[in-house]
Amino acid sequence: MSIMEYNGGSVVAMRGKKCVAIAGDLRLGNRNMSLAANFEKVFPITQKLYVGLPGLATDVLTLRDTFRFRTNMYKLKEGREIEPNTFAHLVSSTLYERRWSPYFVEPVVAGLDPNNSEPFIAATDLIGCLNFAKDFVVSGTASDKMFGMAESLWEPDLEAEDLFETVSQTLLNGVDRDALSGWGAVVHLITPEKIITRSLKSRMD
Amino acid sequence: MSSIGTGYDLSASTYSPDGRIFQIEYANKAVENAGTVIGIRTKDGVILAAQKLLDSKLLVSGTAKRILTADMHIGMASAGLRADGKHLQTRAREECKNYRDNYMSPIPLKHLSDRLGSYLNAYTLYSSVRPFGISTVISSCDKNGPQLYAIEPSGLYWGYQATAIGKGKQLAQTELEKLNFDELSMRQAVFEAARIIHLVHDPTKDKGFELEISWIGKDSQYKHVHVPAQLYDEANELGKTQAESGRMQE
Amino acid sequence: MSFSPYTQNGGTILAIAGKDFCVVAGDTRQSEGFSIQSRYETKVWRLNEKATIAANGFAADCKQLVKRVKWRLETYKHAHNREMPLKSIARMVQTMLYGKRFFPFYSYVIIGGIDDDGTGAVYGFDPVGSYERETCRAAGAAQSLLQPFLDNQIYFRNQQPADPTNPPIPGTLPLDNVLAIVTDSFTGATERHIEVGDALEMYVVTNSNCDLGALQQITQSATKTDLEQVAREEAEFNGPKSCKTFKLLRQLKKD
Amino acid sequence: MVFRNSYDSDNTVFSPQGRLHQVEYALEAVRQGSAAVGLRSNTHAILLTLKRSTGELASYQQKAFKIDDHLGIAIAGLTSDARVLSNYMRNQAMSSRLLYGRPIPVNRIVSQIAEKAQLATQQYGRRPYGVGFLVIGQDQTGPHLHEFSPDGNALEYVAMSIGARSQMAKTYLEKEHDKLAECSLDELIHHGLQSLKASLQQSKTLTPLNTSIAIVGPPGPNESGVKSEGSFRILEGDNAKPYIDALGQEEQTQAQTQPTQQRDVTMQE
Amino acid sequence: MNMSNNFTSWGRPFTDAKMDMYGGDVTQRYQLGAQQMTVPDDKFSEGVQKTQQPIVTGTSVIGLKFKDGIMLAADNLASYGSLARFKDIQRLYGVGSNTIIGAAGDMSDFQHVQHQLDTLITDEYCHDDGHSLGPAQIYEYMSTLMYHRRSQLNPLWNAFVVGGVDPKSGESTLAYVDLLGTTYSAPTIGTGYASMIAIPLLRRLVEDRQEPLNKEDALDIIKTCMKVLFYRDARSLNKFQVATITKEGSEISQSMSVDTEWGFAEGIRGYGGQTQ
Amino acid sequence: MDLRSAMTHADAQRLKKGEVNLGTSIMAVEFEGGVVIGADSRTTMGSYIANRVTDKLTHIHDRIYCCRSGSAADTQAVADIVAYHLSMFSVQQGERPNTHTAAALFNQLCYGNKDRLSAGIIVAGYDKENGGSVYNIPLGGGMFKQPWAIGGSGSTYVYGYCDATYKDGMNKDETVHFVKNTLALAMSRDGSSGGTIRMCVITDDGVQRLFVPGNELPQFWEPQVNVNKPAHQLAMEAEGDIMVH
Repeated sequence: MSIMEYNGGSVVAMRGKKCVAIAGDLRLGNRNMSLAANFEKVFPITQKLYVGLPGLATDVLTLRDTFRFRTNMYKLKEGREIEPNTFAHLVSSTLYERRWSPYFVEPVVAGLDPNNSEPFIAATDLIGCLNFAKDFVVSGTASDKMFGMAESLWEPDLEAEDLFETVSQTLLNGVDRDALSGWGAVVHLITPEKIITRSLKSRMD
Repeated sequence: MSSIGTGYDLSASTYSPDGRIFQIEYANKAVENAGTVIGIRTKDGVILAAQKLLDSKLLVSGTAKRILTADMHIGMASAGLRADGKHLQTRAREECKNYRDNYMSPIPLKHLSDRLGSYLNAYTLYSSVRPFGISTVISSCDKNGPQLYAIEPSGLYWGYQATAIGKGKQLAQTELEKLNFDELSMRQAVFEAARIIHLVHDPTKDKGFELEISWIGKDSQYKHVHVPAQLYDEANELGKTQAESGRMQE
Repeated sequence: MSFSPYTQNGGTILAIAGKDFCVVAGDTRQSEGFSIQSRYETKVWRLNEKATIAANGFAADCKQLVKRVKWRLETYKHAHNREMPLKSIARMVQTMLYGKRFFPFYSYVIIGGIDDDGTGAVYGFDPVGSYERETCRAAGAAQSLLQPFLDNQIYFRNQQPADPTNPPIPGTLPLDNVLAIVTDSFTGATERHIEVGDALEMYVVTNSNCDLGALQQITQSATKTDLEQVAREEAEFNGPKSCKTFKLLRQLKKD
Repeated sequence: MVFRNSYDSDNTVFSPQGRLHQVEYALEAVRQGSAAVGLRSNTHAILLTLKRSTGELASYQQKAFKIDDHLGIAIAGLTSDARVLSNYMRNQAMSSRLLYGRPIPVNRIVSQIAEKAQLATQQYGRRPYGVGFLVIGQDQTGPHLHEFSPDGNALEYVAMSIGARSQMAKTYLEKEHDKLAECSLDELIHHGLQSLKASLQQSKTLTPLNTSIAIVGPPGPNESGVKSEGSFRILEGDNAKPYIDALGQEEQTQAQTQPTQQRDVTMQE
Repeated sequence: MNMSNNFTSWGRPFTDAKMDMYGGDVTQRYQLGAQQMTVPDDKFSEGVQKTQQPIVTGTSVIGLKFKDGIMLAADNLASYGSLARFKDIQRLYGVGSNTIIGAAGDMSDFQHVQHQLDTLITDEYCHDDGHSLGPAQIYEYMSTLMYHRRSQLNPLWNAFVVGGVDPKSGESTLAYVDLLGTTYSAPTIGTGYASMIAIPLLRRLVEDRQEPLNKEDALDIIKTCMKVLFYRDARSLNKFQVATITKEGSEISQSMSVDTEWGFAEGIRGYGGQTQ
Repeated sequence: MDLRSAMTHADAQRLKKGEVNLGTSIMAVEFEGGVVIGADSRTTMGSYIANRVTDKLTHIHDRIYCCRSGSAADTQAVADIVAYHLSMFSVQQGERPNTHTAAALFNQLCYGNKDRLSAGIIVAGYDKENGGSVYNIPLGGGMFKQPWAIGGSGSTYVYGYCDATYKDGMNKDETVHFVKNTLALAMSRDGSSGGTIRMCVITDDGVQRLFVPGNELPQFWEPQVNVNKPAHQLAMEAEGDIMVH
């Protein structure tokens, strides 16, 4: 079993029309044994920017704190909030610093551009190779299952509520076929006006 | 035959008091009732010809061949029980295949004759089987030149310059003895064979028949095949007229 | 250098049952490693008027398995003077697979067709013969991409029924919906899996009540889809009550 | 029997004339079976069989069997022997498709059973098969009709009949045989029925119940649902009726209520 | 060299196909593989030699479909490891008059297969009944043979390309069968190196072509491919034969070679900054 | 499917996974007044020809070259280090280094790192003191002075030819001819060698480059292919049997 599958967990992000959504499951496990059903892996960076960090739980927490530290430093130096695109590059370079002893996390970034509310999503591998997608990105132990879901369900210019439904279905049906993800989920829907965060019930097996 | 009913003729494994095995002789009877087969060995090939008696006019012409092939370079024609002939072909095919498998080369005809002779002989030794009711002429042409053998129901086999078996054996042999084998080409031999088969056929006594001719040698690229249709037609026609005029003279 | 008697030849298959039909589909790409060996090598075969089989995994094993199944069906027909029923075929395939438990066919099998009472049926197998009747099943290289989607669309997983007193029943979707789901499944898998693509074969096994309008409709869709009735003469010979099998062929991306 | 002597007790004994009496008796068993007729044109090969029923309440005995898509047989003689041989043929036919992907050539499958039959004429402890076949099929070289008989022979015919009173049928066929090649399917069937009718005892007639017609070759005008390449099929009952009606038989109704009383198969008594 | 014995497995994708529906690796779950097999353990079993690896080997075979039939090519080299051991080996072989097979892999196994096919054709000849085995039948036979041997864990260590045209129907067959019994047919086929080096060329020049491909152009394409294979395959030889099969029959050419281009190399110096 | 045999050359066995191999034919021969070096141009990874026009004749100093076999990376690294030392040497000493000096440096590097390197190098050059000279530093890092040296996987096929052909006192043209023929023979038998022949004639006057394109290599006896007749059939015909087909 790969170290990437040690704790389990999955994240998906999608672009909609003037909105993005990012969702992650809540499972924390030790290989096949589930330990907790409240382990969030998606964290706010700014008012309009979230990062999802599926992977090895200890690295998830380390990276969450690292990113909080670095975005705070950015804010202090620059006097403004970090933009999604900039943050994606921060993620990338942070991971690449550990090129030869990496963090076992494959982050997903989702947010709205503070200037024009353009939706932005990106994902990287565990050493920071960036992938900017126009449609959706998935990561974690159910990534292949969610790819199949998203590829069939997603369509361009979804309105916020439709996007919510799409991302939820992608995540839920994906993690239901993954023994290492699931046990509830959280969806963040980021619109220019507000952020809607909803908890989803799911199968607990 | 005086021995009929004496009880010494009911099994291949029984001698009569005068040292004969009647079952083999009876098997020869089956041969003597069958259509004639002749073989001619020329300097660069061997010809087989057969008189295929037609039991029914409903038969499809050109089928139920009497001249069979046991390997690319081996031809065989049997006179006697047709099904026994087919059986022997299957055995011959196996012998040829085994030889090729073992030695990666085509079987010499002498070797095949020996193997088939032994096989036929084995069927004359036990009461649980009967002898083959066939004599078989086999032909080949390889590095040892053209070869012609005939195998009898007893398993005895001999090499020949030319030979005949079946109904018209006597007459055919007389005709064959007249040929000059040093001069004869394969093509000429085809015509001679056709003539002789027609000659031994008595249209007043016998049923209708179909002539079959095969050859192997230089003219057939050393493969055993039935002769080409055009040559066959020529030989068949000429043979028929020659035989008719021959009978007229008698 | 020890000899391994197996390889994987990619591709993916799925089957979905309906009330009066069953769709069995597979892509036609055959690959080994990164090489596409052929762009048109079938993975789906009609067995008889009521049964169609799809096999995927190590192509040589799959083809051998199908050959043997056909042999057994032919023998059955000679002995009993009728076609082997679907459920019996499924059980037979299980014993054939388990019969090679210690040198298995590396083959994921799905059988789809019409069962004894005329409803669509799908049987899914693992390589050593564990099997189950289902409403739908995906297998092969892109199984993990497709199965969640089928859970969602066919079993209505994670969906709230609009009318909770009258929830939708899996296996009752109309043919046009099912064909659309199959097509979407494969175009999706083609996008995200390198071993899936080239063309899609959909075998539609229908009982005599099935409305075939959807088949005609799909041939008029934007993407060219060819429709052909498999073993048409046999169906005619068996009369109007017999089951018909249709084959739809649609191109997928070739990259 | 003419030769009731010690040369006919088993098949490992030649008679002084070089004959095998046991084998000839086996041929006699074929003649005890009900008649079957086969004919071949340039496009088709067909079989027509006369089925027997053991009584009013009994069904008619099947006489024609499918071997493979391109191949079928009609039998006369011991049904159980026919079963053994036809199972063998079906296996051989399937093997050919499995190993070479080709329908087995008709002459070869007939040769194969003929070879089996020959072995049974040469060894002590086995009796010759007591059944004869007419085999029809089509392959690379067109449609074919073969007769298989227990003496180990397998010959190809343009038309042939086997079974009880088959000589009458044969006489008809010999008279008509040169016309068959160019016949349409319907004409061929007509000739076949005429020939089969000729083999009937007086007071017997052909009916859709006691007659079956087996065909290989392209579908005829009265047929539907036949593969264009013309796989083997058997027409019985309603499917055979138009052809039999075309014969214009008057006593049809009478025959239907009075099935023949003979048993299908009788061993030498 | 310490590399995987299967060159197609270099850098293989990690496929989900390998995983069964429960997420396990089926090849391990069911212990698929040679070591699992029970070998009959009699007094002679240690004397029984099964092909464990190819020894004298031929490299790629290529084949394409053109307007009138099939064209195949294979070079004349049989290697012994990296030694160019035999340079006069014909790897194309006629089976009957309408089929030609091309063989890559172990040459002793190839000779065995030739013998099997010879027997088959001789059997067919002896029937003397107007029936013959066309390419599709030969292909089926070889598939069965190869799969059978792999199932005995005693494979014939070859990859074959079967090409032919049925003389009656005019239908052409171009197909592949290898030591695992894997089979497929396609308009262009290449074994081993050719599947990586020649196939992209062939697909572009043959499959993407709009107008029908005539014999002359087909030969040019074959030569181009053989040239590139000679450039890039260290077990190849610039001496090869071409087989052409049409409805009229089949033919295997004399050995030929292609012009190669080396002039541009004259000015190349060293591996980096070197200029002299 | 891998169709390679188990037989691999000693050089290749030392390679790491995926490493580029100079399975090679290289050669150097002294003559009166200089030295001729030569090499084929094939670079392989397994049996894939990664480069068909490689230049394996590596400049070390004005009148010193080396021919490299083994790992491309290792030999390039070693050659670069030696070239660096010699350029420092010549600047400091104010004269060209002797060939022996270069060989000694190679020797130290190869011997001192024998467990880590796969490098078989022939050093050849001209110096006023010794004229043309050839040093062979095979796998393991020993140093051997030889009148002629061959190396790389292809060399195993041509030792006999060299023993039979080499004579003392050959002139330049004879030596070039000898090198060219030897390499062509090695290339024709060794799958890991091939492409073109590159040679350098190093004399007091300078370094002269010679080039033989891959389509103009010396030709030797080649067996004729018997069309349509596989080996086992030929075996039958040898007996004089008549073959059918």
